[in-house]
Amino acid sequence: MDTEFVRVAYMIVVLSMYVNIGVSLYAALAKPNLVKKIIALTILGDSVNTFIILVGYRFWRPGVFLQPPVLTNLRPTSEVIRQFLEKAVDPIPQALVLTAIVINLAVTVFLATVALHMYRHFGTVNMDVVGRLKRYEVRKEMA
Amino acid sequence: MNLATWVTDFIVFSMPFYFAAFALYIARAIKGPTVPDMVLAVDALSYDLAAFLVLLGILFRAPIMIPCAIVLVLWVYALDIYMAKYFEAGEIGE
Amino acid sequence: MRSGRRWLRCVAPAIMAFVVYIVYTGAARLYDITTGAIAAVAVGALMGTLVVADWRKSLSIRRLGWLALYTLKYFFVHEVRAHAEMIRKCLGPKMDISPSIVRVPIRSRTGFGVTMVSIAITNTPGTVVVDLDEEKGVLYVHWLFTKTLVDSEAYREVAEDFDRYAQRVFE
Amino acid sequence: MMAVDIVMGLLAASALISVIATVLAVQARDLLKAVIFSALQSVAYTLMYFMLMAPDIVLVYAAVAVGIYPLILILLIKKVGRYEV
Amino acid sequence: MLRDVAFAVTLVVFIVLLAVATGLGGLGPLPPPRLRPLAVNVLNTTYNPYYAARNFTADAPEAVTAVVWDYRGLDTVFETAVFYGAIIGALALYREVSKRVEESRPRGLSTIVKVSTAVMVVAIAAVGVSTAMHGQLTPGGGFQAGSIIAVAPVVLLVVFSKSFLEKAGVRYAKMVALRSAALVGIGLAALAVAIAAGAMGCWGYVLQNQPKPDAPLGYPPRALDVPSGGSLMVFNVLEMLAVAAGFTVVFLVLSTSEKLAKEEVVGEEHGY
Amino acid sequence: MSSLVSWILVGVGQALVIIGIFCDLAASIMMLRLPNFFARLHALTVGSVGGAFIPLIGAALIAAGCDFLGPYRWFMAGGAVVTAIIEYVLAGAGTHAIARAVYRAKAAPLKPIVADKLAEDRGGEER
Repeated sequence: MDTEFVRVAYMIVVLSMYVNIGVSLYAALAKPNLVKKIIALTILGDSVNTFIILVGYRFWRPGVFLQPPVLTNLRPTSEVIRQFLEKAVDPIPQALVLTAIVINLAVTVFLATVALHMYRHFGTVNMDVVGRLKRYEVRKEMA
Repeated sequence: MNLATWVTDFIVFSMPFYFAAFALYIARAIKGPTVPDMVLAVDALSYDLAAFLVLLGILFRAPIMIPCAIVLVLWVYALDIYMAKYFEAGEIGE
Repeated sequence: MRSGRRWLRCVAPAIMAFVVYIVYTGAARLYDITTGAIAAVAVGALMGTLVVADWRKSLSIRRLGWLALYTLKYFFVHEVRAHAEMIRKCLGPKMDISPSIVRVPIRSRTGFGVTMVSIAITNTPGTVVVDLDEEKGVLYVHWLFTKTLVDSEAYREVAEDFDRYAQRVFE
Repeated sequence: MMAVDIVMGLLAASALISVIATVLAVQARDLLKAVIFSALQSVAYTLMYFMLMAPDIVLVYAAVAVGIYPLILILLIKKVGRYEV
Repeated sequence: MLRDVAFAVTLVVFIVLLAVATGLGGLGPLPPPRLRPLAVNVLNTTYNPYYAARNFTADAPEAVTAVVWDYRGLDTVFETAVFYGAIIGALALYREVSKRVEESRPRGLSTIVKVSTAVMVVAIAAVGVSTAMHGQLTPGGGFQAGSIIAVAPVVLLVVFSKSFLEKAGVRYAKMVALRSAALVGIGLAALAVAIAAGAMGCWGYVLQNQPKPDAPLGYPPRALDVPSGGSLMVFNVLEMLAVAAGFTVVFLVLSTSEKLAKEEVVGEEHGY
Repeated sequence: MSSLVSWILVGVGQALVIIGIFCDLAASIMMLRLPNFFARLHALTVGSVGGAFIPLIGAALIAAGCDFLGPYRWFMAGGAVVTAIIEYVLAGAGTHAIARAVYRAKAAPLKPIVADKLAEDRGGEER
């Protein structure tokens, strides 16, 4: 069992999750287009969710195949349940993420409708232009 | 010879070929001069990934993970349809 | 009368939903069969009118037999031949492809028949249905290895077998 | 035992693919391309969830991220215009 | 230009800081060598016929569904309510548009796509219902089944058209009613045991699944010949309806044609 | 006896999976090699029928033959078969849908082409 390889691969996965989080945060903050912001936000949410599941993963032991946390024996003896505990991964992060994904979707739907309304009012979804338009409006009202 | 080790070895040896195919598909998905090309590459990638997921389920001794493949196939079809509708119609709900 | 016909139209989709349910579940315990029956009735009632236009055709055993025969022949003959041709020609040192869009007039007219022929043509490597004209019954097929540009010969090359079986199954 | 190396290698590979897809999606001027790159990233994440033994998450995530986000985004793009200026 | 450089530097610093924190063990050893105690408890009791664990069991072999709807069921009920709220919030922006029915002639995609989609929708629905009904035995459950079943109306919406769906009876008001009914059903299923216990004069909990030592009532542990997970089955079916109806109504509203929406929005602005 | 049946099932399944891998590699190479979008459609066909449908059936046979997977192997086999059938129909329909849409929207170049009867019938301009 090559533990060094496992550590390196695991570190690569964690690092790429960080890179994804960072890059999508950058896009959500810096890109002016609302649609691009929404895309970046979905990627951000997914990366965080992946990271949570990754924390719930467990180390492989030699000769044991990890299993999803589902008991496949419908008449379990105590021996079966003990083996299940040896093999199964942590179900709690998965349950948390399950609802988090649906919440993310709801938020995205809401943002999409808001962006659409913004487009209908301003004729654009570029936030730089929208800011300029609003400044112009405010200046006109002040004068 | 044991059936379990035979099947495991077979799947393990088939993996590099799948990886090579996936890498080429991803190359086309990234390179694709037009958007439809990229859609085609993602499609082909996902259909093959569905087959690969079933083999991985056998490798992991986890037969209950099969619904993943079916869901992937269904939704990638949906991606196809959206793109077709985008190119063909004036509105998505038309 | 009308309601009776509507009810019969839902039978075939319900049977299909039940079969898919049981095959997908992979077990035939009492629980699976009961819930499967309930689900099949619900799905059939909701989708029946969408799928089936004529209940008599949908419940005919003879047509199903033709469909099974057709499936076997299709996979063992047409698919193998088309794959071999495609791989031989496109992976060779020089790709001798000669793409064109040809007219393929077909005899099937029902929606299911046209669909079956088109999907069979599309899923055979080398030919993809690009468009169709329903009134004239013409498929426009993108053909990678054009052998002919004449309509009737293209029909013989590309679609004849599928069309004959589709007529037997759906018309 | 080869399985652990395979799993970890696949995880790392799909994570790297998702990084590439994310970066491309963020920098693409054509929003439609950005949507497809985000779909590619979703497929990579789907493979990761499969490797992390989370079939329930795969079921939800594939539906949401490959099927519903692209529809929302394509609806938006169809209405607001394809190119990010 | 300066802004981009500043963002790039911040990005790199952010990633390096997180990586250093992780490398120094901020998350503990990764991957964790053994399960956490809470997970051990959950996995040990999720389907356990032995007496010592019976007080905590959910009687469902599927640990994730058991966690979602039993061990932290209250959280999930509120989460469903949040999803409902987000959809209502999105619909509120369209309150006028959503009442009108599209008059335009439906075009859709080609006949081939229509017929094959119509056939496959039956299979999709069967698969989705199977996922919900076996949510306590195999991977699946309310959210998963709902999102699989939502393929059907979404694909129909795209392949046929919005007006086709509306003619077929998938209307805005109906879907919102179904969604609300499913949410109410989830609430009632959560309260059912407590209400029944109150009526019978014994102790009972909200969101109680299996009988507890001090609360003798509960949902039946078996359905026919398989473990039912008690309330999990009810929750799964209701959540499937809720999620599918929610997705459908969102897409019905989002795909309103621009012409119709413009009329309403501009009309609002000018006060007529 | 049953072990012989298992071996036969696994053997047939493995043969199908090997065909699938071969088609898969061929499809991915073709996807890179062929010159334009309409030619690549055919590569997608090879990938979706030869590269996904056939190995899915093969995987179903392997799963049915593997006793060590326990009683849930029938769940896996049935699921793989359903996936294969759905994949077959949906891949064909999706390929056709996107081909038609791209042809109509002129979103990808059609050349090189020998003859275009569709443009002739539509009376459209030469592309």
